[in-house]
Amino acid sequence: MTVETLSLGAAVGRALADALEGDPDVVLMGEDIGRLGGVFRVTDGLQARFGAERVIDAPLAESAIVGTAVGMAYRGARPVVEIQFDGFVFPALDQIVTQLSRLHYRTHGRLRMPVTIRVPFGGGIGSVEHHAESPEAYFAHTPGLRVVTAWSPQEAYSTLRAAIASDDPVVFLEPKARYWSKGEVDTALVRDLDTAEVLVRGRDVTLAAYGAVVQTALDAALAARDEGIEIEVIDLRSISPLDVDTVVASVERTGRLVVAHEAPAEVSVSSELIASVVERAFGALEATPERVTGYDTPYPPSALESHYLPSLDRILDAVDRSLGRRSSRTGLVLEGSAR
Amino acid sequence: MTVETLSLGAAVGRALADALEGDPDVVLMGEDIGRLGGVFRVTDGLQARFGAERVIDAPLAESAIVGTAVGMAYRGARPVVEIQFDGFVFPALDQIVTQLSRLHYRTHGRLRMPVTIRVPFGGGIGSVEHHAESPEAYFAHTPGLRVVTAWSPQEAYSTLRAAIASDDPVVFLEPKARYWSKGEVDTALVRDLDTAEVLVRGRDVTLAAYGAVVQTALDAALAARDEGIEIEVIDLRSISPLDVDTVVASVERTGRLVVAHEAPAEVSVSSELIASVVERAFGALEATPERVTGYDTPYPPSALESHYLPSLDRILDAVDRSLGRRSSRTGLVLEGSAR
Amino acid sequence: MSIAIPAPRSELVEGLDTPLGVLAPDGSRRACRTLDEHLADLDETALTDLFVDMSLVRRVDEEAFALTRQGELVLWPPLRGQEAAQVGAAHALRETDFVFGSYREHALAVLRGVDLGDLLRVWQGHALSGWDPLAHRMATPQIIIGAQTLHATGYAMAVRRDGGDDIAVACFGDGATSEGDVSEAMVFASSFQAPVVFLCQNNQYAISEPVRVQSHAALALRATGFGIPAIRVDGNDVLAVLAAMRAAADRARRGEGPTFVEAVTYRMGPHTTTDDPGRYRDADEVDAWRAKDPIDRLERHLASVGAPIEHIREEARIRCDAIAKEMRAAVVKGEAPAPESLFDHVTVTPTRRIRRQRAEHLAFAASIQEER
Amino acid sequence: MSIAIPAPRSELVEGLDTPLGVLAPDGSRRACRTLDEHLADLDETALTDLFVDMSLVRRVDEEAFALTRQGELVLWPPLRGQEAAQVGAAHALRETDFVFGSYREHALAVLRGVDLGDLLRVWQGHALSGWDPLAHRMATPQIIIGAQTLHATGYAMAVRRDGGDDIAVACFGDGATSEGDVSEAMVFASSFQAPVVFLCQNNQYAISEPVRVQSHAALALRATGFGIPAIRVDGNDVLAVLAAMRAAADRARRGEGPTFVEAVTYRMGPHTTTDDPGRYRDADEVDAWRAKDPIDRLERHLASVGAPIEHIREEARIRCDAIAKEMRAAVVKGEAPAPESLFDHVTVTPTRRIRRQRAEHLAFAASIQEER
Ligand SMILES: Cc1ncc(C[n+]2csc(CCOP(=O)(O)OP(=O)(O)O)c2C)c(N)n1
Ligand SMILES: Cc1ncc(C[n+]2csc(CCOP(=O)(O)OP(=O)(O)O)c2C)c(N)n1
Ligand SMILES: [Mg+2]
Ligand SMILES: [Mg+2]
Repeated sequence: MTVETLSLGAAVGRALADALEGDPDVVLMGEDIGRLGGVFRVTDGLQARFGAERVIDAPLAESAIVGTAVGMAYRGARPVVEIQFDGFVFPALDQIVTQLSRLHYRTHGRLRMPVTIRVPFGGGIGSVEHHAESPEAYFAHTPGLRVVTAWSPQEAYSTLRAAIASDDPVVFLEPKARYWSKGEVDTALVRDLDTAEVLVRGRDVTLAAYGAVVQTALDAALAARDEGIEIEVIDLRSISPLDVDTVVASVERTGRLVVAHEAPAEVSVSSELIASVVERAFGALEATPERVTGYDTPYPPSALESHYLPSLDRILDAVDRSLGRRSSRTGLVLEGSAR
Repeated sequence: MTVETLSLGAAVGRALADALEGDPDVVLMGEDIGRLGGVFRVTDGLQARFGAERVIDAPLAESAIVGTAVGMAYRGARPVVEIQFDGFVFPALDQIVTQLSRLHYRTHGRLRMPVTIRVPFGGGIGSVEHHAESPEAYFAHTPGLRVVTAWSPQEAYSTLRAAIASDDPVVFLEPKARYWSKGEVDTALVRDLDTAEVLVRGRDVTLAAYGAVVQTALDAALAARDEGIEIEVIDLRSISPLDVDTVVASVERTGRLVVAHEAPAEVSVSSELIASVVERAFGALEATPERVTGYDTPYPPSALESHYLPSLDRILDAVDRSLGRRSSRTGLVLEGSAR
Repeated sequence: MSIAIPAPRSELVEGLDTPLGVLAPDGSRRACRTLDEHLADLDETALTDLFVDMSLVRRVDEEAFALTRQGELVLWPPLRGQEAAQVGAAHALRETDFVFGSYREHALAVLRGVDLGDLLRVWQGHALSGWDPLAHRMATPQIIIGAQTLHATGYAMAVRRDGGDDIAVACFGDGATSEGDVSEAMVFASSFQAPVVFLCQNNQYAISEPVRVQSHAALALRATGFGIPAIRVDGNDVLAVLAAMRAAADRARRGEGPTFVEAVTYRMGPHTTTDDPGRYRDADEVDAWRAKDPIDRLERHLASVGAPIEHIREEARIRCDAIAKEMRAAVVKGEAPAPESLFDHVTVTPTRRIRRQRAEHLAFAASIQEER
Repeated sequence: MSIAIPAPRSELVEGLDTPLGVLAPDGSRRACRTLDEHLADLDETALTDLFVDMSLVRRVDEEAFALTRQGELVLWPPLRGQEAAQVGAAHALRETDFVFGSYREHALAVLRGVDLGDLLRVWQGHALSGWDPLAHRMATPQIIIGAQTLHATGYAMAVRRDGGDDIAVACFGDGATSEGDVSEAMVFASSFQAPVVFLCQNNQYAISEPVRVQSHAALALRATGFGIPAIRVDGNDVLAVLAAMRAAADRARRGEGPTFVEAVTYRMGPHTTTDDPGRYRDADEVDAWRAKDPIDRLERHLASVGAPIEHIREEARIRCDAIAKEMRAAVVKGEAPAPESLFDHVTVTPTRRIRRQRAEHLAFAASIQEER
């Protein structure tokens, strides 16, 4: 067992290094991941250590990055590819949706596609267009893909190791706003790819989030505690499949649900989670479930991102609404359920 | 006013012809739309009538079909492009998501993108892989796009005319299983792009659907009537934005909601509709909302598509569950709400 | 006043003006410096094998076509006219090489030992793919145009990493050359000097679109812009295709990187059984190509070199009849899959969500069954 | 035993071995049959204009770089080293031509009259685009690599339909040539003989990746495979770029279709202000290119032909200082957008959904404001 303090970015790098070390079939590929070490320096030093045959600087073509990874998997490789930023994943969507995600199904189980696609995602870093998006809904709607996230260095390390070890294709979304935040990492800690985790227990409201928003959710729980409100914080971790059981169990205790993420709300992970919880625990809900998400607009210029992103205040406001307390959005004091 | 009996496919062709006739800026582009008249013969005769400069056989490249349409729109054209089948839209996703859908927003309103993307969609025609899919969720999650469907020749004609006339980019999904079904078309009937329509009034359950499933929903209403159950059938028509008001008004009358579509359920239009209705009319719901959708698998071989698609029986079963009647899925007679 | 920007020169690609070939339509053999050295070992037996194989795959195609008309298959993309291109390619490969084809590569599948029932399962609508791609070292049909070229390239990149001398072959059509994926495949293949052969069967049409919609220049020229050598051969001349593919495979095995082979041929039939080629091409054109039939010309050649042509024809006929019978039997035997299989293999370990949907659906299906 | 598959020949593209040029790094003028006829009208005034414009855009770049360091801009992709490529191109175009650039085409923007505040707004994080693309006939910065090449091609297709003699120009980098979109743009441009010029500024790097990662062959060769003539010029020689772009534009206006111009240049600075080029390239390499500076060489040339260089330099300095001042003023004046603008222009007519989100957010923001 090794426990170390690492930034989230370094934890990702460490997971990649350990995977390369542990399995000769693991191959990394992406734009600028070699000498530069990636634009976030996550792969720093890996090409020097493992060679240019295993840490491959790819030409600038995302469809080819995923498509050739599929071909490598046909020959037994376990490729881990990097898409430089969330907004650049769309040229690869065809290979992800029509090939990678369904070759196992298409071949009736004869082929496996142990390909991991790493995508730094999310906003809040003051960047320009296409550098702050949250494309997870596109992947979560796609059968055959697993979609996972991490919010802490520990989760980043353990979940990425699980993703690389998985025989299914996995989209691993890295919350870039948290690349520089540090935490302890126990490299022996093993994660699976389909369970959510209750990070904070609380009896009043269930607050489910993932990625960078988990930290905001934890902050919200802390802030609410001062007002005597107990928020139960769930890190969803796996976006697809969603661990509805864990959320339902929580809602059965709290009767209230708030879901937060950065992506737009329309046809999103929060739509699905609310629909799923309603289907499974309609009777347990005592108030209207609430969403705190990016708005249904393109990601705005960075000067406005604090308005766009689910902030601490917006989350607390939703918690208040859910509890029938004063809502700054409606200006009303609501009694009981927010019907 | 002209009223004619046309198949849905012919109604699409008629809308295209009338649009070409009425506006010199309208240009059609797609694979095989010229001499062949499209693989469904929807554009039959249009190239002969309007010339190869306005009805363009495009090289086999979907990203370019959408991307050059964007460029044409910069110069004032109003392109209507065809993607041959639902499953072939993914190579164009980058141009749709990162360019077409957001150039109006990116340029702070200075550019308009009056581009219509026609996509024959849905299954039930006994075809091979990639020819029977329902990709609407990918578009509906994308801000800046309008996504509309049609279930009858009249709706196909009027909605496509509205799509082409719109200054926003529109994805127009044509239910290919219904291309050959006939109905009266009044070419003077004008549609907008954001309202649902109550096709059948009923006081017991609200059943919302779109595309080819609308016909199944109508059949279900008829079948249920024999058992004394009144289903209110709503054709959603617009997938994005969803006309939640109309559905909420209906649910406020019926207290019950069933949503049906062919696409997989996970992070789908039904997820969004249920979440939206719950947010707006939590108190009005007397039973768990139900979904009848394609399963969360890739589209299966055609021998199994009758199992995959939302059939009359599956819809009636969901209606029964919603009403607390015997459900073949659970085997139980449920009382009151299905909690 | 203008500068003379030079047009592409024909010296760039062998066969750019006239595709290289060694067998004339009348069966006469002509010399070709480039191709001949790859054909030196071909004796009468080898020629006979090529003839029989081409006859066999034509019969497979005819029979499948007939089965579609009889409603046994839901669809069939016929290969008629392209037998030389595919059989020539198949004979140039080792069993350990990996083929990534489109949906029309039936001949390659048959010659790589795919069971006929497995071949037809997809076109019966019973399965999304019929055979084990790893066992036959051939990917199952790819419907997304051009997507497989990236898989072939990635496979070849992995071969290089292994240090093996296997190669990958990407088969695609003239229409496919327009897709971004095919260009990107050439970028990666060239950049990593991957042992992949790009075999473009230019059958003159992408459904209704003649090849000039995709390109004014010869398709083989496309590759050279990516730094990939190209060769253009008469795709109805099985020996020319065999030689070009051998040459390309040799280059790849020697670590010299990718090669592009354009086989100039013609799709004699419709695009698929639902197509109506009468809408977009003339009978004259089809007739002109019929005169260049790949099988007839090898038959004439065999006769001209004194091979026992009657005997060979008879042997081919017997095997063809047998294979046709086998196909009919396979189709009759082919069973629709069980409903529960719909939920299999979405992921390696089923998710709870899929397990729940499966259980609910089976309960529902059983109850419906009961009612009836 | 192998066949000699011929390698691409250098005759295909003028300048394939050595990029064409007329100005040596020491400022001396040499003859070039291909380029000279497009430079016949250039008098001292014209040369002076080019010098001043290059000086100006360099100063714009330097000032923006400084403003980024001061925290006034969130990011800046510097163009230093590429002044000749962009200024040469700008001078070859008519006002009515339409330019589709990437994120580094600041010089083209400035020379097409874009207001400096509008230029910088994006890099302040205040807007997604700063100017009116229709007014300036220049698309705003494109960040998705290569996407704009399809827009340029589509625009040019629409020009053909109109019967106009405008042209479209697609600017992109060496890295972009690998993206499927760029290849597809060449397919469409060639197929429809669209009046578009592909201007590839090969600045040797795509972030950290040297151009050999994208291609072993010269990038200009790429185009010829699509049936598009190409010309390769010294991108640090403003006269060479001007001549090549004029030639290409003339071809397009005459209805002769697309041309590919590769301007061989060098990105002297980092990829953007957040990049650290020390990690992937040597100082020697940078020094070697510094000796080929595009502005120095035109200055030397002007001096050598007896132009009043002191005076010209002084004039340039005054205008540079003025523009720098203007930039600082613009940045200070630049205001962050109002929160409600977040909800504007998602669609032409706002949907109910957006109207509701806007109202709710504004109510929320106001209440938060109150609390504080
Ligand atoms: C991405 C994609 N776009 C469109 C289609 C529809 N389609 C199927 S086959 C075909 C023509 C392919 O032509 P070509 O590459 O020449 O191959 P051929 O059919 O002639 O063998 C088209 C357009 C598809 N299958 N995939
Ligand atoms: C589709 C896409 N993939 C990746 C990126 C990230 N990225 C931004 S610039 C760049 C390099 C571009 O190189 P080149 O085309 O040579 O242009 P240059 O920056 O040198 O002007 C990369 C990889 C992007 N913006 N878009
Ligand atoms: Mg073809
Ligand atoms: Mg570059």
